[in-house]
Amino acid sequence: MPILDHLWIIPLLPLLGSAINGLLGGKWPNTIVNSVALGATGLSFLCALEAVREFLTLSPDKLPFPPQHYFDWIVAGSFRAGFDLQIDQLTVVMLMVVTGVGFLIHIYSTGYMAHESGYYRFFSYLNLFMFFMLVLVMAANYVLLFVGWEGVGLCSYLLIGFYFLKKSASDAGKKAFIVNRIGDFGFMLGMFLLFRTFHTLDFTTLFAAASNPAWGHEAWGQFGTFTIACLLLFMGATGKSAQLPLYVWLPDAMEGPTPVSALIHAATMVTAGVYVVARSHILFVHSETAMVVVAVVGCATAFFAASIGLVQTDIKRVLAYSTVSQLGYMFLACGVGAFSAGIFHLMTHAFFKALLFLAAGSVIHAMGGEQDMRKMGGLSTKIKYTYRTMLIATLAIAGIPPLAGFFSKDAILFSAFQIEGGHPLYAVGLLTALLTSFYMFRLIYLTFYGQPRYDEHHVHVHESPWSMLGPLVTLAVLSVIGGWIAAPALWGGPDYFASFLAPVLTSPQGAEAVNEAAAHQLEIILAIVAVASALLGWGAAYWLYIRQPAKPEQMAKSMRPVYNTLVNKYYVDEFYAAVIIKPLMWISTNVLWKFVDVAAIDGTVNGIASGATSIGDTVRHTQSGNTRSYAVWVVIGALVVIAVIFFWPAARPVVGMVR
Amino acid sequence: MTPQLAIFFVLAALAVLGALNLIIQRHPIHSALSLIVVMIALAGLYLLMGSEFVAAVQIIVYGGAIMVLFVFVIMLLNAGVEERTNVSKLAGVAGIPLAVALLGFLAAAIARSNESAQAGVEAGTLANTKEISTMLFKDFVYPFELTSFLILVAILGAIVLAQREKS
Amino acid sequence: MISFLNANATIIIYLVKIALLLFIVLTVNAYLTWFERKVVAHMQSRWGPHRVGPHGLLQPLADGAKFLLKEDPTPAGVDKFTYFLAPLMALALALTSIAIIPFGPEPLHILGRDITLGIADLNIGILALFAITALSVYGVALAGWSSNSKYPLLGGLRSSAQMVSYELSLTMSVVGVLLLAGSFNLRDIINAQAHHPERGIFGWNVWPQILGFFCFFVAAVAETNRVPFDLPEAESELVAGFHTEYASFKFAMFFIAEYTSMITVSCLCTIMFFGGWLSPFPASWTFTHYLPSVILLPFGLWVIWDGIRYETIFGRLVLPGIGTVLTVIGIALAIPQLQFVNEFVQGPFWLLGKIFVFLFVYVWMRGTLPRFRYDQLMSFGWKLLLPVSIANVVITAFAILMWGAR
Amino acid sequence: MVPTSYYLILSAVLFGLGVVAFVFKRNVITIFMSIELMLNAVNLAFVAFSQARHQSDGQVFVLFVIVVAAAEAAVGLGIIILMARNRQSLNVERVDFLKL
Repeated sequence: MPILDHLWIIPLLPLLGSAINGLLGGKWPNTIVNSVALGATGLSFLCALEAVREFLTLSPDKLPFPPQHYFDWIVAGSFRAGFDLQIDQLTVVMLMVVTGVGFLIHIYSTGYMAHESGYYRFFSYLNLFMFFMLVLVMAANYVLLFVGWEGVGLCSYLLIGFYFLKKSASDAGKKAFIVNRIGDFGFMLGMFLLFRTFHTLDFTTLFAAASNPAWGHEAWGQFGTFTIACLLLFMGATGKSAQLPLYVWLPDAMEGPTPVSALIHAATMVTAGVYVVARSHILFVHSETAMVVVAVVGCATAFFAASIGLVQTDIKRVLAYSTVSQLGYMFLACGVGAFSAGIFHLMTHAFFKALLFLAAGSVIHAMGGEQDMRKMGGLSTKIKYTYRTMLIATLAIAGIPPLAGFFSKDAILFSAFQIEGGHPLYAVGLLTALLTSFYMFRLIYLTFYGQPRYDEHHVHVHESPWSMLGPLVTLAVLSVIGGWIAAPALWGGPDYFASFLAPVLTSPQGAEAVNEAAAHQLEIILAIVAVASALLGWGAAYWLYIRQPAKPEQMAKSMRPVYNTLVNKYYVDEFYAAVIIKPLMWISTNVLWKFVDVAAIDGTVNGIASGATSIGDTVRHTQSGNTRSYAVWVVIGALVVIAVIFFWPAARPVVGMVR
Repeated sequence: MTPQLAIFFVLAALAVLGALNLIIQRHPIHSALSLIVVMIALAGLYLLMGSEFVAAVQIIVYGGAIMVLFVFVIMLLNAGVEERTNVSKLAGVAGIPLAVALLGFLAAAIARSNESAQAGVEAGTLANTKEISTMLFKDFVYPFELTSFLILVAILGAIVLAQREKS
Repeated sequence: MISFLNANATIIIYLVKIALLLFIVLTVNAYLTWFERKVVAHMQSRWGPHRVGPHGLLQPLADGAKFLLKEDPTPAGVDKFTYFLAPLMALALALTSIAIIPFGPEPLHILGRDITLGIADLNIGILALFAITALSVYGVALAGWSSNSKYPLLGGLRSSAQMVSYELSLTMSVVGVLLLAGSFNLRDIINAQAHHPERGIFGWNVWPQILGFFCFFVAAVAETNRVPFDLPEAESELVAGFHTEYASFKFAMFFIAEYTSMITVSCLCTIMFFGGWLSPFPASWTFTHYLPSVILLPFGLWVIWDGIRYETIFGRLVLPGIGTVLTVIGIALAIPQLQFVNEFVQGPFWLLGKIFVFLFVYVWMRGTLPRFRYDQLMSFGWKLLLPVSIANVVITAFAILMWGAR
Repeated sequence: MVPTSYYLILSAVLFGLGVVAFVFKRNVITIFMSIELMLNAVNLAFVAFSQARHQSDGQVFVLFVIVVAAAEAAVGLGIIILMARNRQSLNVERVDFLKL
């Protein structure tokens, strides 16, 4: 049975796992629960592999593989949203990332969550997340994609608030949910607009219609349909992928268990925005404005988050901000038209960022729940595997060749440099790369080097079980070799990844302009520059945190305002609190609650009730309780009816005596 | 004065007298008996009109079942002569005029009614049992089923009502 | 005079018929009591009445005289009107019901006029009968209530409850027959059973309607308040049930009413299930037409022989006389010149014969069966009889739908 | 040959008498009977019309009315028995729980 004809199996398996665990798992021992969860995810991973194999071995005449229609979900007038799944090159990449990384993280979780309560709940949520994520990446129309989109949002909410007894956790969950709503609002508006324009939301038909040259190219500052639609979609993307100005939920999302941070808030869900932008690139390329906005926002976010990451002390928060900044990179790539580069970075980032989080989790596990880097140090000898894997991940993210991060980031910077007016973007990107390597190595040094700053008597540092180390190693390997597929591009060869995605993604416009040789030389140069900047960051970190450990304090003192700003994350949360939340609270308390609800609604209801009571009080005196009087009343009624019939022929139909 | 007319007047007089007696009598049994008389008279009238089936049903169901039930209940409760309480002023005052007015209206309506009412009813023109049954089981089959359901419900209700709660 | 007769011939004929029928029925009633006492007595190995007249044949007359002559006290505190009304109602209704029974197939030719056997030939005959039976409840109920005494009241309550309950099964059990005949008219019902003359006894309704027959007979016995359903007049519990407070002629009325209704029920059973006046033999067996004389002749001879050996002088005078009459009739029927008489007699002969059988069954049950307990009676009527009779209706309707009426 | 109007007038009279009884009797059972009386009057009108117009449906409706009357009698008498049991009286004027 070719799995391609039964794509639904891939998302269905996790759903089943989730249902089984969620409904029955409560009483079961952990082994059964995680065997169910792992079985579901693993099977869907295998199915995905098989599907991909079949897809890649598909004869060219079959391509593009048509969307599989399973059933009509919504049919209203001309609107039709079916449960359609599709698979193409882009989906293949996402599929591999989601199922593969997801599977690894499931394995990791069995070890990490072993001693937590609500074990079955955790895995049920996790499987549910897998289901929705798969729906998201495999959906063949925006509506279904939106289902997955909302579903992953829900799961992220559930999992951030997993320790719902902790107020901070539940608050973080709510924050994530609400902030995402804002983005989703834009996303839905975008969908509506698209439907109004194209009368369909199926990708194939919609993009076919959109790529029709009749739609002109909307220049900068020209707000046509495409621009507005794309900006609205991008609004959703900023919400989901934590871009400016909606990034605020992601750092708080670190309240959730570490595997969740790794899977949802680093590897898969937060990249959904990038995926959507890439998926609908045909719309984006129509609109200069949208592209620029995407690029600028991405770039700004990248730098912004990186700068905040410099001074964070919570290990997971550092990683969170680094995630935000890396996502910024991806959007930058998309913005400059290098969608394939963006997706490429998405993939590599999934590897090494997942690895980073898992390693951080392992560290936290080792430290017995401690997350503050200032209370760590000197762990390199105690937890070797964690240390090595994390080091690899750090090198990867810092962009040290030949690790994965180097290639993807280099591709992005290169394409950013190439488009006209792209140099500022390139510069900021480069600076961000420097910062990235700096704060990552800062993390490494604070965590693994120097003197232990924790109480050795209480904290017994211990290496994590293999169920956790296995995924670490696997991901480490992936983060090393993950980028090599694009390696040939560096020395002049074809870019396999880009050419693989070519059927789906158009290559960046800028690239064709410059001739190959020049482009190649330029790329080499840029690569060297990037590596140099990364090394510079590394060196700075080394100098600050190994040579003069006292130095950072002094610097913090000397540049107090900057430092405070960074530590307080540019006061963004406070800003939002002041500008949005407070007025909202005021309105809802004083207007909606005190006036509308209490005064108006309750008033009306109670008024009606009391009115009824008073009327009843007055009328009940006619109820003498004497049957004979009632009889008389009945007779009177009959008389009235007869009289009406008798004297007023017009009323006969009304009283039913039709002659 | 055809014989039918004579029979009609006899039966009509019987019916009216029975109805009057129903009102005059103070013991429920006598009222019941007079009502039975009315019903039998009506049955006779139906026969006179030639609808014998209805006449038979009238006697079997009304005379044989319903009124027996009444008599049975009266015997069961050993109902005595009704007492002349006058709690309801309204009934005392408005009763007679209302009834008269009602009668007047009905009479007027009939007097004013069109020629179809003036035309005579010759006995046995139609309504042989077959016709009624075909109509009942073809055109009115759903109402018929409904009535059967109604009867069922009524039986249950009667049982529930009348049974002494076991405590 | 003659002209007057010719003018209102129909009315006169009706009056004569009514008078005749009344006379016959009352006499039969009287002798039914004699018959019953005799049979029961012999069942209990007694002699039964044999003092008044030969074989106690004059006993009924003596009883009748007694009824008429006895003092008739009216208990204190009775509801006069109802108290008098009740027995009248009972008797009147019982006698009325007979009027609908047809007694023979073809009319009698006298003075060039056709005189049908049977008074009223309604085309809702059976329904009319049921209507009358339905009303006959009042006799009992009112008697029980009006005599202002507890035993009668209980008897009246019981009987009204019982009659209403069993009337349902009574009516339902007949529906099958009506479906087969497609008519309410008793004559039509009989003729429907004569549909296949060659089948004779096997054409009767009792075969397809065996269930219906049993339901009907049981329900009918209950309707007539006879053993084993005679709770309203259960001597052992309620002195004499609803007619405890009734004496002499009023009591006689109830008595006659009861026996008359017995006759009516027997007639109905015969007509609806046992082919009425149809001969049990195939129509082709014409020699069976001599059966009446074949029965009457030896019987008459036996009576003569028994008479001349009788103890009392009176008996020796009377019995042979009766015997000779019977014998002569038997011979007369056998004479070819009086063939038409014989032919005419066939129908009534079979009808009366069957009726006689049923009456015997009545008496037989009286002699053998014990009385039901009240709750047994009710549960039997509601839980067994009614469902069975309804089932019978359903089955019959289904069969007719499948294979047609005949 | 009886004019239909006679029947109708008769039924009207009976109905009126029923109403009078309905209003003036105090015994629940009798009141109930007066209702039956009214129903009978209506039946008479039905049959008269159906015969006058040569349509059977009037008589079918009479059957329906009779059925409904039977059901009504069953339930109503049940209620009456209950009432007699609880109030030891059949006089409607003594049964006035609804009185304020």
